[in-house]
Amino acid sequence: MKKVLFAVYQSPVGSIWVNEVFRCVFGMYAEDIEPAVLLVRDAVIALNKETKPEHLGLLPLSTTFKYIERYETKVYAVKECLDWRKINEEDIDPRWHAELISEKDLPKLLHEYDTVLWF
Amino acid sequence: MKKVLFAVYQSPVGSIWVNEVFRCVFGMYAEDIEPAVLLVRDAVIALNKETKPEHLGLLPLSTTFKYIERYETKVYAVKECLDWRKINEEDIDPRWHAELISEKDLPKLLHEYDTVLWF
Amino acid sequence: MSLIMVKFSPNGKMLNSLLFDAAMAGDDLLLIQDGVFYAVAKPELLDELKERGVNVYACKDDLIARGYDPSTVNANVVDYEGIVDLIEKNPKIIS
Amino acid sequence: MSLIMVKFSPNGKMLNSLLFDAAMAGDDLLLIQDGVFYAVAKPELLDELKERGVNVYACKDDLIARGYDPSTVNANVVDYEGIVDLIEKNPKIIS
Amino acid sequence: MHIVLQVINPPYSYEDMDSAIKIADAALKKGHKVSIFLFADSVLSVNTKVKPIRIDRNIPNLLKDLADRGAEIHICGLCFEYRGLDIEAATPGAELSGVPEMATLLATADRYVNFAV
Amino acid sequence: MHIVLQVINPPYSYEDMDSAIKIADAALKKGHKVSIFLFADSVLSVNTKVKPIRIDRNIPNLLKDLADRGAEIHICGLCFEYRGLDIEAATPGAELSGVPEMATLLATADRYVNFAV
Repeated sequence: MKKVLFAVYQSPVGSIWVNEVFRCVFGMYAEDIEPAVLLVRDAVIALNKETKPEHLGLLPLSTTFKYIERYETKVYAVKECLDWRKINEEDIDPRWHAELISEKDLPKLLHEYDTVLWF
Repeated sequence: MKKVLFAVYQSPVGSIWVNEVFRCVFGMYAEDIEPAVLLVRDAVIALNKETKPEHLGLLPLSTTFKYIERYETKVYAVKECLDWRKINEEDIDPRWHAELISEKDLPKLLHEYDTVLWF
Repeated sequence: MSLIMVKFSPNGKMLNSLLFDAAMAGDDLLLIQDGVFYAVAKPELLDELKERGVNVYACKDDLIARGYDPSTVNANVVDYEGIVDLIEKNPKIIS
Repeated sequence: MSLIMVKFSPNGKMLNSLLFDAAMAGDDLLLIQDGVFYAVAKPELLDELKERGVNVYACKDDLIARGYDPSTVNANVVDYEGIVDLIEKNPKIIS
Repeated sequence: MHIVLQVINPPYSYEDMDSAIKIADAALKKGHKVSIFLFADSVLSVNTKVKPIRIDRNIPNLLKDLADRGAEIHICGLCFEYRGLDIEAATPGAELSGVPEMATLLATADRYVNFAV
Repeated sequence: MHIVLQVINPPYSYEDMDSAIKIADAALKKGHKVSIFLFADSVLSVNTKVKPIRIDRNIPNLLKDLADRGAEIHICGLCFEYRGLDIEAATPGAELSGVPEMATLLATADRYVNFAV
């Protein structure tokens, strides 16, 4: 089984990459792949309950929730990046089922995957 | 007469913006406009005689020279950015007719123009 | 004076530092798109700009869409009509 | 071990610092496109990577096109065939 | 006042076209003349053949609405050819322009706002 | 060995498509199987209607050359529709694919190289 990490570092509002990455990830389950998503830098604001790209007429993020629950998709986010953007644990929408990791654990995490794709 | 500065901060090899900016600038002379070009950060490597996007099959930079001479187009480049990229004055192709300025003079330069367009 | 538009995140492209360094007393500096992260996470930079006499504005709808309460940020908040006011006010634009 | 590909300039997008921090002993790190500026202007960063046991490579043709002599840079220089060798050698890729 | 908004980045991938449309809308409501200059990859914004998913915005339609309200939509012609797009499929009201029209807008408009790339 | 190269950025504006073509060429010369996956704005690369200026490269033709030498060219179908492009005008040999094909390539190919955006 191939392990594939879709890693996003760009903002989920103002760039399409968080949406596109989840669209890709949900298609991975048709194959012998264990996918995961990593949110780092500006991408972590996706987790905030109050983040709403649809306020600008952009594609919403909330359409991902039912698939994350259906597939039990692993979503990692970096704690320090949340702190820097003033996002507390209670601000995080539980439907992401996100696991917070420390930035110092990133090198090990990235090396656990066969393929890491950055967006 | 409107003063318009086309300012490029991205690499002339690997992005098309230096080429596009010169294409725009040479079209400005049809109107009552005084255009100029500013090269800063990675864009300054355009000045190096040895820089050749055509080595990768990309559009060359040398096609600009005859128009720079015809129109006497003002080209500024930031000295510190050249130094950081190991480009000495003798490396600079004289056909750019570039005027080297210090980074500390940038705020004043940018404020001299009615419109500054960043690429 | 000039209107300076900052649209990249502090974690985005490196154009921003050139724009912040360029801002002079009397300039209006507009944080838009991912530029609004400065209004949330870089208060000391914005304070320094204000001390220099630069007026700092942030796009309200870009803040809201990114999950931030516009009433809590370290900048004057403007909607799109307010952005047009800034464009009207400033004959010179750096963007 | 992993092949890590760095394609942005030190003045480009902020992905690079994540990639440099991620590199571990035995990894191959390839500087390509504007990433080759590191081989010219950031020798101390590349020395630190090498001390950590990371093998640093730079794309020969990207250096030449940007005006740099490949024989003078602080990295192993590879042509496109050499890049394919690195891809073959590393079962894991971070890019 | 005549306000020009220039976009360079591709639509849908980034926010520039959306920001420009919102500022154009506000400027038209305030009674200004508005021109939009589409440069480089932003020329994709006028392609009416786009098929966004149902819940997404249709950017060529949003531009048509601005054009109907009097906004000029200029397409950089060489940029359009470089992307192999078809002028027959462009948003009604959008016109093939180029550097000469950019120069005229820079010379004659009151304000020229660029979305940096 | 089967090597996949994935591109996201638009051609002509940035270097990714050129780098991918050069690596694909070198991999084919070494006897590898090569697939190129075009995602997001990179799908513009297969539009044969592009009209680059005379001294510039023709990227759809360079892709056709790779396809003629056995490379698979996959186009993300939804990305193609979002840009309103016409499959009839795509480089011969390029095929409409999507996330299912991306998954198959990730599962079965030996290497998957991405050009980060």
